[in-house]
Amino acid sequence: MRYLPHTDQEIHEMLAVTGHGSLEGLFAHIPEECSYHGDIDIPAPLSEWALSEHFHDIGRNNYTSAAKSILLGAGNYSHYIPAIVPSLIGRSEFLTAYTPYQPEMSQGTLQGIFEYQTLTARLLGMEVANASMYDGASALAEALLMALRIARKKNTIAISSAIHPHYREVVFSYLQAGSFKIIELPVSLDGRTDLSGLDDIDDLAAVAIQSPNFFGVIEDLETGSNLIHSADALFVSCFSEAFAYGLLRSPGASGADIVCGEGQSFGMSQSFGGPGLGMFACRTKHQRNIPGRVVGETVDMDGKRGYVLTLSTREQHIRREKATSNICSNQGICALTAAAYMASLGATGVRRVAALNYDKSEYLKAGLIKAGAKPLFDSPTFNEFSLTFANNFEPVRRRLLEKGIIAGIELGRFYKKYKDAYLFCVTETASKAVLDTVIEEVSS
Amino acid sequence: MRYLPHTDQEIHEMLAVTGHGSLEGLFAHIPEECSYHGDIDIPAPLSEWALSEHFHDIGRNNYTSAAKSILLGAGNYSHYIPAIVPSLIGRSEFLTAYTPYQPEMSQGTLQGIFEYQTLTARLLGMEVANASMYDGASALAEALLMALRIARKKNTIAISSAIHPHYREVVFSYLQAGSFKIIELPVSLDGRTDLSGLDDIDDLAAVAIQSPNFFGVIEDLETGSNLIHSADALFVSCFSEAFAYGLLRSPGASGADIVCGEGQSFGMSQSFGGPGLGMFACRTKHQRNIPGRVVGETVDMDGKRGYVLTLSTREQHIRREKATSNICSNQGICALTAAAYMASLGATGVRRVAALNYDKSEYLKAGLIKAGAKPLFDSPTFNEFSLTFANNFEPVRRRLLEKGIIAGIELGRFYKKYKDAYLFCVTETASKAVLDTVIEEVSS
Amino acid sequence: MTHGPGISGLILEEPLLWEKGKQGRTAFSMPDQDVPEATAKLPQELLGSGPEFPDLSEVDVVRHYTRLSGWNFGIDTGMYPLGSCTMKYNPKINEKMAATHGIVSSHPLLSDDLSQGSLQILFELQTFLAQITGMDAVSLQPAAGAQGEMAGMLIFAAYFRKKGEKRNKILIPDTAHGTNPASAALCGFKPVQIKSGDDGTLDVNLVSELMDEDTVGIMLTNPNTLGLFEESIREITAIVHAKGGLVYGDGANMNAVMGMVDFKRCGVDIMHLNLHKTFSTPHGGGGPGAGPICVVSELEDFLPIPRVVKHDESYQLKYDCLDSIGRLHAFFGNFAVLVRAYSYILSMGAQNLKKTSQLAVLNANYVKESLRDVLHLAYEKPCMHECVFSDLMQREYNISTLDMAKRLIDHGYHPPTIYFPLVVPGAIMIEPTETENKEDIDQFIAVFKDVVREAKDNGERLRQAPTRTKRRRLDETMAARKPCLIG
Amino acid sequence: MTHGPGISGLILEEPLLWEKGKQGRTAFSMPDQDVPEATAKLPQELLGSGPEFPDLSEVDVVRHYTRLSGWNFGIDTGMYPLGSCTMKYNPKINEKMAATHGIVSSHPLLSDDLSQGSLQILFELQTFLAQITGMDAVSLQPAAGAQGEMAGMLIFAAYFRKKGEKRNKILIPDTAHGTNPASAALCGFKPVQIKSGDDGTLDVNLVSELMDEDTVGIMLTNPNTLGLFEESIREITAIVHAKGGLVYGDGANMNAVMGMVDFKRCGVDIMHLNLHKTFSTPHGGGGPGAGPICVVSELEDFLPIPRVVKHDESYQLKYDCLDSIGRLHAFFGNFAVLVRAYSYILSMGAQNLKKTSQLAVLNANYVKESLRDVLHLAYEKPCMHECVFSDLMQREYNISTLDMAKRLIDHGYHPPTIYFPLVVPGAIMIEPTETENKEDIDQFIAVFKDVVREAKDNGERLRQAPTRTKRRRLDETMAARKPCLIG
Ligand SMILES: Cc1ncc(COP(=O)(O)O)c(C=O)c1O
Ligand SMILES: Cc1ncc(COP(=O)(O)O)c(C=O)c1O
Repeated sequence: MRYLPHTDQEIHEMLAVTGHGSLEGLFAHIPEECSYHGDIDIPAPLSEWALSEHFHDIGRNNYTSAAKSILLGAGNYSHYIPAIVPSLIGRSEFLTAYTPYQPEMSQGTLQGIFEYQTLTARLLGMEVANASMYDGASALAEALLMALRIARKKNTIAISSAIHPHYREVVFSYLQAGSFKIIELPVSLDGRTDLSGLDDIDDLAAVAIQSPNFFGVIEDLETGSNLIHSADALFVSCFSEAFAYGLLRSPGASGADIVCGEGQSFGMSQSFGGPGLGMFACRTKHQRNIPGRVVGETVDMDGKRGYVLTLSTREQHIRREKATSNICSNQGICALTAAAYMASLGATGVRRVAALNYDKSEYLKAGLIKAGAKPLFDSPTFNEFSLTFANNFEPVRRRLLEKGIIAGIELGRFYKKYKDAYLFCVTETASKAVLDTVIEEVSS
Repeated sequence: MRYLPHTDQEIHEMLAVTGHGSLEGLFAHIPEECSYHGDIDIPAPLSEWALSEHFHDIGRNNYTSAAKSILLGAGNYSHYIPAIVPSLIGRSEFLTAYTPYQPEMSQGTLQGIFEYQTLTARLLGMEVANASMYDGASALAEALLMALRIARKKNTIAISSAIHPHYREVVFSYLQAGSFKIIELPVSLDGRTDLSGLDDIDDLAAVAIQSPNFFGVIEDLETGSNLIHSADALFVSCFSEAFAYGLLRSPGASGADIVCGEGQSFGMSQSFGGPGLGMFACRTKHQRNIPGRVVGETVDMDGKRGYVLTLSTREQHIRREKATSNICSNQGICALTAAAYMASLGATGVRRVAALNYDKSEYLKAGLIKAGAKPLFDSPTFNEFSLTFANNFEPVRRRLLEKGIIAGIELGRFYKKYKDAYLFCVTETASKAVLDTVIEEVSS
Repeated sequence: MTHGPGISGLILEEPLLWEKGKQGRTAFSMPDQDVPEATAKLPQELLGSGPEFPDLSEVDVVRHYTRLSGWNFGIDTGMYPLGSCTMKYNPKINEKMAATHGIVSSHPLLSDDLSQGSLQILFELQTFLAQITGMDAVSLQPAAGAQGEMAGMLIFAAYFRKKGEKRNKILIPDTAHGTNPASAALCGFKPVQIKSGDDGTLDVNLVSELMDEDTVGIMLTNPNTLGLFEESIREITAIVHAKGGLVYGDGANMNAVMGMVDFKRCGVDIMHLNLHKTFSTPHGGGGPGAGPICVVSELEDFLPIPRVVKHDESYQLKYDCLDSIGRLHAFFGNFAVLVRAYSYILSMGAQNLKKTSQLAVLNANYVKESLRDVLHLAYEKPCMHECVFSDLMQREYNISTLDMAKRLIDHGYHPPTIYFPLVVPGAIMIEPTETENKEDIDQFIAVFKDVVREAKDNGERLRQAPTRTKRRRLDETMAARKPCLIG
Repeated sequence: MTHGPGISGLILEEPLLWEKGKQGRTAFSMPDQDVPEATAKLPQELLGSGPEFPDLSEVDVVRHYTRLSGWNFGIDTGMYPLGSCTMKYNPKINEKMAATHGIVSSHPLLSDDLSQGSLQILFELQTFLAQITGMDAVSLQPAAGAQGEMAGMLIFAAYFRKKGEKRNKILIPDTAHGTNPASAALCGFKPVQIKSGDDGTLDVNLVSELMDEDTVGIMLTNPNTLGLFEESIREITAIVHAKGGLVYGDGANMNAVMGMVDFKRCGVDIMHLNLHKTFSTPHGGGGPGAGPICVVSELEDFLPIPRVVKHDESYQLKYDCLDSIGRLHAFFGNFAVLVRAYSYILSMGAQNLKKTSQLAVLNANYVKESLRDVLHLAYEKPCMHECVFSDLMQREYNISTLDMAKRLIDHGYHPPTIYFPLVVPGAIMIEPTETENKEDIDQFIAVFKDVVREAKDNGERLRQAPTRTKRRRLDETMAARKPCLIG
């Protein structure tokens, strides 16, 4: 087997050194009642070539029209990835390294993550960012736990029901074992979170809002921030589409205390939803409460600038059960990917691509409305929007599927209340031709 | 444009330094009668994404069934390429370097090529090898030119007509301007080169034979070597399928003076025939007559082992018109690829894969003969063989094509004489199922 | 003197991204603007000024990361015997398989019938992992080992909640990885530390003393983080079960025992695996990993949703699991990591997986026997996949584990894990893994012996190490005291 | 002092392949033996013992090449101003395009109708190159510049053969690349060297003196290898044509003049291009390149066969060209290299190609103006894509071009081309190319100035350079005197 280098003779020689007569002998001290009986029942080994065929066949069992025609986001987005990004970040010195515990031989990863933290903070308008969380959903859960730590005695949090339903589910999972109270805030008629009831909530530690929210609607974060802060709660702002902040006012600029969300849009393939990237940022004053790893700048023995993992007293290695989080392995290479992606875009590029997402999305929205659809909400949206249709939309969707186009997703899967509405997503990868096909099919 | 870094301001600043008012000004000294009129008439630039679609479309206009079912070689072979080979050799330090003129910053390429030369010499049973030629065909032409240089006054060469027809064409092209005489040796009834007439040829500098030859037949190189050497000529042995020498006696062991051929089988994709790899080896006594670059071992100022381009007095940089060849850029990265491929196979692997080629090829041959085909020649073959069919084979071939199988090639395209014969190739990539399909189709 | 492969060579310095660049450059190929511009429609108060990213050309970005990569060390560079981390070779073919078009382009919210390929991978991987561990059911959702632990702890909580029992303590050995107590605490349990015995393994009597009806059970690692097999595991699990408790097994060290140990037979109720260790997926300088959990059938209903099941010939997502602890990931976990592990298992087959563990254990024992003369061996027992030494013998020369570790860097080796587990002061935990060959291990041993000799003869050299790297020892205290987390 | 990006860092030593390994290991995944073994049937005398390759595991091979790569320097590493070589950035997308499944798997001997994709690429690239040069017809077959030259020389020979003229001399300037005389000689012509004028370009009178009816014509490079445009090219080509001769243009320096110069209008009859220079295909540490030749319509029939033509909507291979010089490559040349150039041209479009040349020339002139105070400038003329200095000003300190070049290495720059062209003793030929940005060029200039200062103040440092690389200056004399070409 090409991964196992030992020849029989070497095994012999090495066993002689260890004083064992056979490979099995190395396991002699394992009690019989623990031992594995028989052979592991998995398929016989496949050669590289048989494996490739197998994957080719499997791949065909997924529906993947040219990516451009999946007009569906809902937390997982189709964006163009420059060829340089995977080719650089796939370099084995990055890919096959462990967490940078030995900074002298990991300056590549460390500077790369430091840059990621910086670009992330700039994107979100925040003061510090961590080295990543598992995904947007768990990042939100950890943000709320962090807020509860900061708020100390208070044990209630309020989360907008316009937050991605899966994110909310993860929040419930993470918080289920604690004695916390979670209140879901309703959606107003304009598709934004209704924050009018905050004052009536006791013990409110934090409020979480997503923008653009699950319906695609851009929340009014600034007003939200004021309301939340006057309720003496921390404002946790989350997102599932990082590209939005290429164009929109950042949560940081709008007053958020903790910002978290999903960074998949920045260079990660869709890959059935994973790996993504939990982005996480906060104000400097809270940095010692942040979960997960962070990289910091320092100097070496010669006074030269270098980077290390830092603030490790927050982590389980040191404080064990008192750690700010149990996260250990994070999404390192995804963070590096996002940094390379942000660097490839640049300030000019991120703005233009974000604007193009908006433009294309507006084009489809306007076209469909003209064709008779109704926006579920009237507020501005970014690259996703929700519509209802006068007639049953399912036959149209099926016809479009036959043409290789996935036209949105049924909101009813997530909200009974909106069961006739559909959530569409249009990114820079959708060509006008595809959008016109959808509009036409709806018109006809 | 992402490859052009200059901002307008920088262009301004730089022009100021050069003393020009505009970019066009830099070209002011070019006479008007030389200048390009109008715009270059090529398509408007494509984005990375539009380009990818374009290539995707183009790729579909080539017939490429799963590689396993193209039962056709004739100088271009389908072999498995381990994923590690392109991923390692594609590392940009190798790929984006120039010819190693500065050895101190090119030890990677240089040691890699030195290793290639060594493994090549071992494969072919020779004493020295060069750093590569363009392809098997031009390597043969250069080998004959080298033989003519060594043989000094003699100006006749004889080449087997069982050598790949394209190789012979290239030999004719290369030698057309010199006052050389080229004699083509006939093919015997056993499919091997008829060397009986050598003694009658005057001024014979060299004789070239290919083994396995174009018909797939393994030549009797040892007997050939004796006959050629008794005619006082140099023996040039060539090949189009490097894998053969994983199993067969090497040309070196059989007495060849110069060995050359095509190394595409060792890790290069088929890519419509290029780039391939001209492999080239000879005896030590002729090493100062070898064409092309060579890497040699030496030591640095501290006495440490290192590698440099050497014997450069043979090359155009120094002797200009008296150089042993005009070749300058060669197939560097292909040579490195072949070395990595040979290293991946190892002695054990190259033998097993070569044997598997033979086994599979014999399986199809036997099956087709049982189904009524006749071998064009009775001699042993490696992974290619020639057959004739009792009935017209074309309809069968067409039916197989519809099943995604390319069943051989018409020898009549190359030899009028064998116009009803077909040349088949079976490598390790052809599954028994495919071979059985071919046999069945012929039987029915 | 023996040398490792480490030498000095030319590498390139590179500033921070934003110390480069000029406004107006780009490395991005702008897609066509084939629809009208519309941003003017957006209310001014929603618009931002855009993030201050540097504008770079393509070659700027390429050189930036190419140079940075030269400051890093991966498995592909050399030996990486980082104990407890199983830094084995990461096959390139797995990367290629994970890049299969149909896989990278699959959207997680398409209906099941449009996602049969991805679902098949998930389902089959679940089955394989169940087979390999001996457990009954698997969820692939946890994104890393620690999230697997959390899933396990949430199941503990849900189980006792369902049973109507109120227990809030959990037993955790002092050798446990830090994530164990952290995960338990996150789920509301109070960790009770069990002191490991003098031989590095758990004392049955101690467990029996500590396990009571207030305790949900035990969280143990086997082989443990000292590289030792907990030989009393059956007695321990029996005690815990007898008191109505559950047993959580941290399976991060599975690489030692594939095909050799059946965890269900050991009495484990829930365990997680680290696919980024045992199953060869690259660690990526920090992640992503994948930490599937495997449970006995009694706990299957508690697994996270959605579950992946097979009905007739089709794969389906199942959501209606009333006892489930719920969702842990926005979609299905780190799918592309799971794909690599699936590819690895298919490449290996049963025999090679078993051989993997045997050779991993052989390599570790060989290192243990070869270095025990020069380094203090923490425990006199046969080891599994890793062996633990300490700097006890070097202290008289005023040389610490850290000094020796840093000196190994100059020789071209990634140091072993140091100062963990905490129960061994100055610990040096070496895990060679099965993909290292004998010659390379022999060279590593020889170099380590040389470093030990230097500790005596030329200690300053060690205290100054590393000297070959781009940066020398970094001031971690300063970094933590005055944190500078963004530039 | 100004520093380049070069610093010292940890890299790894690695022995030769066969100094590693153990019999029985492999890095190859063996395909199934699904048919009976048959080798016993082969006559013993045909069988060999198999080559003595080392047996390595997959990780052995991976580390071997990973480590070797760390001893190399490519464009992705840093600035590579190797004059006459046009070391510009090689876009990664071109690599990806060349790896398109339908392209890598295409067999060159399938019938035209099964190869329409590959033929389309060839046909369109021919058209693009004709457009870019101004010439009429193109063959993509030559595998490199030198083979292009040979093709050209064979056409010269065939042309005069057809005309029944016996001419055997050819004019070649002393500044020509060595391949020019070598290619001419290979095709039976006797090169007659033209001394270049004091200003580095050709003297019309000299050409007119030398050109006679025994001479097939001239082979010139424009811009020439001094980076100067041959301003008298129209006069020169007129003289040659008047004497019945032909003009060969070495277009290796096309990067300077895309969209600016029309070679047909210049009077060139045949020219080659180096796609691995102007058209961004990677040089691969030596190749493969591609050296298409472009001709005027009068010479089209002489081009190598097969030709790629388009009839109606389909692409075809054409073999029946009686005047053709024949075949130069087993198939169609270095196809995958051609694919990359095609991808590059499609990415650029007309405006960007023109801008490319403008910026390449701007960068070179900027370097020329910035270094002329400290280095002797060989010719006082506006330069094109490269500028040529010499070590004249440093000789008094006993410092040579070689010393300065080697010192640049320590600073992290690939040295310029040195000691070529031969007409400039101690030549230093700098070609920045258009993909280098101003900051990087400024830093290079500052470093070069510093090296010049060192030449005066600290010459020994230069003579000892490089010191940062894995190996110091290598003994080339010994290598040539006692050649050791295999291990
Ligand atoms: C024994 C043990 N348990 C748990 C973990 C945590 O795994 P992860 O880093 O994937 O969260 C580790 C990782 O280092 C480990 O070694
Ligand atoms: C001016 C000139 N002509 C010809 C050549 C030869 O090209 P190739 O190396 O592709 O054969 C070169 C390459 O260095 C060159 O610079």
